[in-house]
Amino acid sequence: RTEEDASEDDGGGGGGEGQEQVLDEAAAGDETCTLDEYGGEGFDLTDVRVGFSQSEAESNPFRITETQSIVDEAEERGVDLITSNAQSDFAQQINDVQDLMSQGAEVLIIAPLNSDGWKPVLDEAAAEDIPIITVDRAINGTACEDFVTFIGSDFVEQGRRAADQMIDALDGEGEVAVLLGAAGNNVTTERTEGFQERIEAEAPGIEIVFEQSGDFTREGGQSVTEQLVQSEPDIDGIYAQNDEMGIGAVTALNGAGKESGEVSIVTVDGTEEAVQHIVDGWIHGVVESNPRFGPLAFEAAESFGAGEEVGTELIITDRAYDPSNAEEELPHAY
Amino acid sequence: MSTVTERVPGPGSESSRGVPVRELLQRHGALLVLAVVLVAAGVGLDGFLTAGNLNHVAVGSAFLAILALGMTFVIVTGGIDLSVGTNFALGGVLAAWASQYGSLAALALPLAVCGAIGLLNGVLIARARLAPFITTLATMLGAWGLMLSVSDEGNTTYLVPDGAVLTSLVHGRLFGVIGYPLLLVLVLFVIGGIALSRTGWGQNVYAVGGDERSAALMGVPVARTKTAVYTVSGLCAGAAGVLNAFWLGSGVTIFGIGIELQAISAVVIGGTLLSGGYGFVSGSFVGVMLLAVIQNIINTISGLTSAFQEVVSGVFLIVVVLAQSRLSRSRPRA
Amino acid sequence: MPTDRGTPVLRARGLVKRFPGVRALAGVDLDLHPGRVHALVGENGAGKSTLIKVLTGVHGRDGGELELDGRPAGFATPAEAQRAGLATIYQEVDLLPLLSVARNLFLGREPRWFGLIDFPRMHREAAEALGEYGVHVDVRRPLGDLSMGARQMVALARAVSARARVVIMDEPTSSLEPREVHTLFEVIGRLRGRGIAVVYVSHRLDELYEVCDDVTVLRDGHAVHSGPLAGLERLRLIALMLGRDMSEVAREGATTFAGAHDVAGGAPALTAEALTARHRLRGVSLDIRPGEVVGLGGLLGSGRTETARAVAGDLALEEGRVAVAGLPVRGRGTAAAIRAGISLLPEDRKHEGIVPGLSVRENIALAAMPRLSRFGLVSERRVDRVVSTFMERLRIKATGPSQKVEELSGGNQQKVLLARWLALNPAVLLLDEPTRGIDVGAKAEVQRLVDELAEDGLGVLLISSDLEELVEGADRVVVLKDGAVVGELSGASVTEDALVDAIARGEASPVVRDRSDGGAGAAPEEEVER
Amino acid sequence: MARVDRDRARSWLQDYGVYVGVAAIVLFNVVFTPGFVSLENFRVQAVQAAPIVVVALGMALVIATGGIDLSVGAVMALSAAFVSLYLGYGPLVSVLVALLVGAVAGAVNGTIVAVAGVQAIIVTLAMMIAGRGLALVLVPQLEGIRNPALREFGSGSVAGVPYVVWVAALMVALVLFLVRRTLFGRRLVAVGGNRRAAELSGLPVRRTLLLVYTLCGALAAVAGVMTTARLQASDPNSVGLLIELSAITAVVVGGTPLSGGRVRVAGTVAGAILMQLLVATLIKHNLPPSWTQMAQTAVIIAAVYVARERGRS
Ligand SMILES: Nc1ncnc2c1ncn2[C@@H]1O[C@H](COP(=O)(O)OP(=O)(O)OP(=O)(O)O)[C@@H](O)[C@H]1O
Ligand SMILES: Nc1ncnc2c1ncn2[C@@H]1O[C@H](COP(=O)(O)OP(=O)(O)OP(=O)(O)O)[C@@H](O)[C@H]1O
Ligand SMILES: [Mg+2]
Ligand SMILES: [Mg+2]
Repeated sequence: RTEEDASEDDGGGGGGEGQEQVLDEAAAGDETCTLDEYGGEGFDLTDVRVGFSQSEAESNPFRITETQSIVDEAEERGVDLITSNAQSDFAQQINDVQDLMSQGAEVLIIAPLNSDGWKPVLDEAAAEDIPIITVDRAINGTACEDFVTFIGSDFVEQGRRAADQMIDALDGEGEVAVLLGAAGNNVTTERTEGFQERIEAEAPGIEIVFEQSGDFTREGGQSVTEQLVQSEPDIDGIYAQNDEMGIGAVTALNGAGKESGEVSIVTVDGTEEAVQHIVDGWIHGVVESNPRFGPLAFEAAESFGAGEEVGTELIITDRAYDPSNAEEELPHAY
Repeated sequence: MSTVTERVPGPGSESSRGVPVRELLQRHGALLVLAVVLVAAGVGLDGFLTAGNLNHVAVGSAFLAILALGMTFVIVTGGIDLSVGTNFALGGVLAAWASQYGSLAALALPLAVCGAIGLLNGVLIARARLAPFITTLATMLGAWGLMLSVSDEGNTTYLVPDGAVLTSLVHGRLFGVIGYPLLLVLVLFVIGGIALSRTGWGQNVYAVGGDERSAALMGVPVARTKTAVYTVSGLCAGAAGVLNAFWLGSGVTIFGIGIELQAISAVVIGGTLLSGGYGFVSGSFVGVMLLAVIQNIINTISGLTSAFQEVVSGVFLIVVVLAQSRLSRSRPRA
Repeated sequence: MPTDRGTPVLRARGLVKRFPGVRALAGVDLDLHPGRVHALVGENGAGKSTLIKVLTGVHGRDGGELELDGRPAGFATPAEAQRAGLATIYQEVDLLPLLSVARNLFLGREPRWFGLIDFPRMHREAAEALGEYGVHVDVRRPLGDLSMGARQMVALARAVSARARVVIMDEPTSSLEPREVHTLFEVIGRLRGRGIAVVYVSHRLDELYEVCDDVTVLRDGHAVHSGPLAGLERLRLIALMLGRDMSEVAREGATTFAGAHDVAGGAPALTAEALTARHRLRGVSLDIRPGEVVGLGGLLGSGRTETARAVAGDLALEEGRVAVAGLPVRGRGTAAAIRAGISLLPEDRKHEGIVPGLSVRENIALAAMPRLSRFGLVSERRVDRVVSTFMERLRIKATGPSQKVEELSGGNQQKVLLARWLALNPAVLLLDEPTRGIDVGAKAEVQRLVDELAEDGLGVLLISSDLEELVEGADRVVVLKDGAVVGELSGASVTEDALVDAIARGEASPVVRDRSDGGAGAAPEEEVER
Repeated sequence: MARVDRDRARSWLQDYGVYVGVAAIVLFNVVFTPGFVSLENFRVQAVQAAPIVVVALGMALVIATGGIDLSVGAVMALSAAFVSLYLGYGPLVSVLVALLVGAVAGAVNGTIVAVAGVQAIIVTLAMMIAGRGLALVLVPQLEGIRNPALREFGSGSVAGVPYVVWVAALMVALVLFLVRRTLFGRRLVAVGGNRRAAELSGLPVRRTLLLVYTLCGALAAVAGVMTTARLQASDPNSVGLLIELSAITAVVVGGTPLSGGRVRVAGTVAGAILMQLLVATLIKHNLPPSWTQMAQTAVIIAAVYVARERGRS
């Protein structure tokens, strides 16, 4: 499969040319899982029903692209797919997955809203030997016992890479604000952890002076940044934990009369709009978090069903956009 | 001696025979709706009316049911408790944290803390005479803040150690069919039902909701009764939190947002008047089941986008409430 | 002044109670003796209810002593007072309309069975207890289904059936019919016989002389007189209450109604024909001519209130026509009736009348507001004019138009409501218990007003449980029973005796028999006459 | 005497407590928050408070009738969706359509509340769920608004005051006018104060309720347009999320009792400003979210305690 036939994401996003996920061989663990170890019988993907549980409403580019990628891939492979969406309600997601099982799903692909709290689902799936593949966020549990594999990005690593970009932008000196995601969310925690760790280790000259939640929304990012520029007018950099908040920050800075590039913004996700802002000079860098899990997920399921070995941790390589490549990579953003 | 004969109006001279049909309909309007929905879904959807599916619908709504139980008492006094959702989340986190010291601690701590928050609600409402809606809205934020501060701003998820006594209980099934949480809910509802309808305390609860001033003049300890119902509601939230922590195996920090509104809906659907003085515990149970079944049905009808599902559940809610209130049209008004 | 009659059961000395801006009690003494009925009288706002509330722990007191059986006492809550043997029917108690009659009756002392309430027994005992008061109802029904009068009997039964040593009744008769009042007096007689001290508050002076032994007169929070009632002249009592000279009071009669009115001929101001509503009204017809006051008589629940509500468009009718000055009322609902010129003063002042949070001004202007505004904009000037006119004309006592109506005394609240309706300049005025719970002074003013209105050519429908008021005030009395007209008295035949007779003997008219369905037709037989 | 003074002080606080609160928090910021006293900062606070003020106005009217409206946030989302759907017809048309849609959503609430007699909290809860769902069906994800006029409305100002603040002020004036001068204003408090009495006095109770909810919906739509213009994007997923809680808080903190029968417009505005400044203060001092939540709890309870109804024995 080449880039050309990768899924077209016409479901929304920026209409950019989809860029398929690529595994990061180095980051992936060595452990593998097979049907024999996990339990259950082999299957041919086209004969079984696959259930996909999405965690959040498909109303941001990441989720839209993610769901679309799964749906497209299922269609391409002729797989019977049933889906559900928990609308950011964790209790709902637990129910959803159980519903999927009672509707006869024999393979589960889960985009978990939260890493912990999956015990009831894991127990039930284990009892019926239903293989679980989690995408984008991990489920905490024992690989090859509770689930088959996790495919996704390493959020801590994303935080580190964002820090690298920030260090680069500020030349290791300055005051930085962090726009946190929603409180209590693993992604928030891990993207913060990686960022702080790398800044402390590599750039003692950079000080994190401000950390407030923008709830992963553009409005949140904008409102918090508006307050920020009043109380910390000399802020040098803003690390936004997703693109939406970053774009909100841009609007706020713009409204406060700042020039593009005056404050260095680094964000995570890689949506088209954010990458465009790099081109325009408002955002310094974007660490990608690629949502196109369809091909890898189904590939893993297929191999697993056929009795082959599947790595229990499939970490994808996330690209990074910065002023040097933004213009040319823009079509690959989602 | 002279005579006053009140001809009590009602269909025909029904007043002379036991409880009139009207009363039955009033009390069981929601049950009728539930029956209709169940039959329709059973006919229309395969795999719906199976023991497995129904059990998981019931077990999955156990937390909601416990919250709705506490909420019923509160609403019968004419109050409302918006804090149960975050209180419940707090209870879950505390239970998970305390579980490292054993199941007893995991049970006691959340009950104590959540009960105390309920007590605080009660004192503010009953003694300081603040409006329940705004008071519990404030403590809703407070409980959320407390939860964030005990979980390091939501960054730490406490795990329940393997092999905790309560875990096996929570996940067990009676005769391999009926989950213990469901049994617990049934037991709590029976106790709650008896407390509300058969004890002097329950009469006080009704009296306070009927007319606070009159109740006070009739010798009902109004403040004590009100304090008690909010405390009970807090305890219910704590208990649901414990159940939740052991059910999910961890203290999930993103749980319970908006669940208070579901609990209120369930209670109202169950025929309890928001204005107070009238209502039944059994109705609330039916209300919870109705909400759960509807969600299950919406999930089962796949092909709906997540946004459409919301539209459908909103419309469903209003239809159910309308149907319910139509069935119990002639119920007394305050 | 108190005479020595041994130790009182309850003795109060120098009770003081302040409310923001008012001193409701300014050092009141009260002695209650076993087996004696003590009347508590005074104008609206004199402090009667406050005194009772301070005695029974509803309000804390700001000064004074309380002794029970000679020992210092004090109750922090009504429940404590109840446990100590003080049973009270409070003035504004509605009991709990959503709860069943039986639960209301037994709240707080339900019969138990292994700790749980024994409902069958409770229902049985409730039915028996109420039966003693001549109230025969399904005790499982919500209390709210009963008429005001029946509710008051339930409240009475509730208070008396507690093991009480002192029974306090704050205006127990304001919703009762003469016959029920009679029942009540029998009960009071029994209480007295059992050595129970009774406190009795009423604005109906006749009643006081019939049952009371002692009297305390309150005026502006002071006990201005206390002593045996016998030998205290009625006029003097009124003078004490009002704080005026006897001679001044003497000039005014018992009621202030002038005799008959000049009834204009021609088209009736109001014609109501065959008003029928399931289980409530069975073909009621009546007409009122301009300048005429028509009384509506009948027992509790006979359908008087329902008739008035039906005429005022507040009761959905299956059948029936209402016309004002010959023109049928077009449309349904209260707004249509008001447009046609019908005004209804509802009987339940608190729940159906005043809007408590609003000012006197807003309350008066409420119904007339559309007439006082243009293009949806309220003309403050016109509102002010109307409000000040009526506040003056009805002599409404308030600190000003902007005072909250809930802060006024009952009588003044009633006048505010009257003003609301008069501001509409109606052709027909329906008054449902216009003088309930208001004092002699205010009552006289309201009665005088009714006369004035009739003289101005209004048609007035007067509903009153006070027979005297009905007899003196009305030119003609229509008697209802079970939602149907059973008789009519007019001219010289309007006397109390004739009225009592008509009410008691009233039989369902043939018209009604034809119209009634099985259920309603069977109803009269359910009645238990004793 | 001391007692009378205390009563007077209490009743003064009851009426003006919210203004005292605003003054206190402003004073705190002037002293302790760097960069607080600047035109630019006041502009930011005003712009952020504007949508809450507008929503709270509608909420105050609904609460005065004894109801509540949980759907305001969803209605904001709906109006945001329609702005972007109809932007092709020009900014004016799209804004008008958005306002109309808000009014219609409110009217649906009002009809069910007034005619079917279902409790407002449940009706508007259903609308809250369905309304946002519908908004997302129509506009599945955030859409940038590339319209100079709307952009100018969102971020520009005239006479040094941002447009959105002008609009909010206009809405305040409008609602003040409605409440103080019109028949409708009298009716709505009467309906909230004693519905039965209002009915018997021939007031068009249902029509009044219908109108109140419609107005509340329309005002929420105004706030939705404001937010959309400020954000330069239509974001049905997050616009107005949880604003119902802020609005209710603002109304109650401003002295309008939840039991209905009274409405305080100026107090509501002050309440909204108080809550806005509180959150801004906590953010500016970089306090963690748990603090924000708990501080709000304390302030709300304190404010409600001061403003509570007296004289209920
Ligand atoms: N809860 C209260 N708060 C403030 N003032 C009150 C309160 N209750 C009574 N008052 C005032 O106290 C005074 C005495 O009122 P009270 O109710 O005792 O009169 P009353 O003699 O019972 O009159 P009525 O015959 O109308 O029942 C009045 O001026 C009244 O306005
Ligand atoms: N809300 C109601 N629902 C059902 N029945 C009612 C209702 N209100 C009154 N009734 C019944 O209608 C009948 C007529 O009552 P109505 O109140 O007109 O009597 P009334 O003659 O005015 O008596 P009162 O003096 O007690 O007010 C009674 O049998 C009463 O029980
Ligand atoms: Mg009184
Ligand atoms: Mg009556």
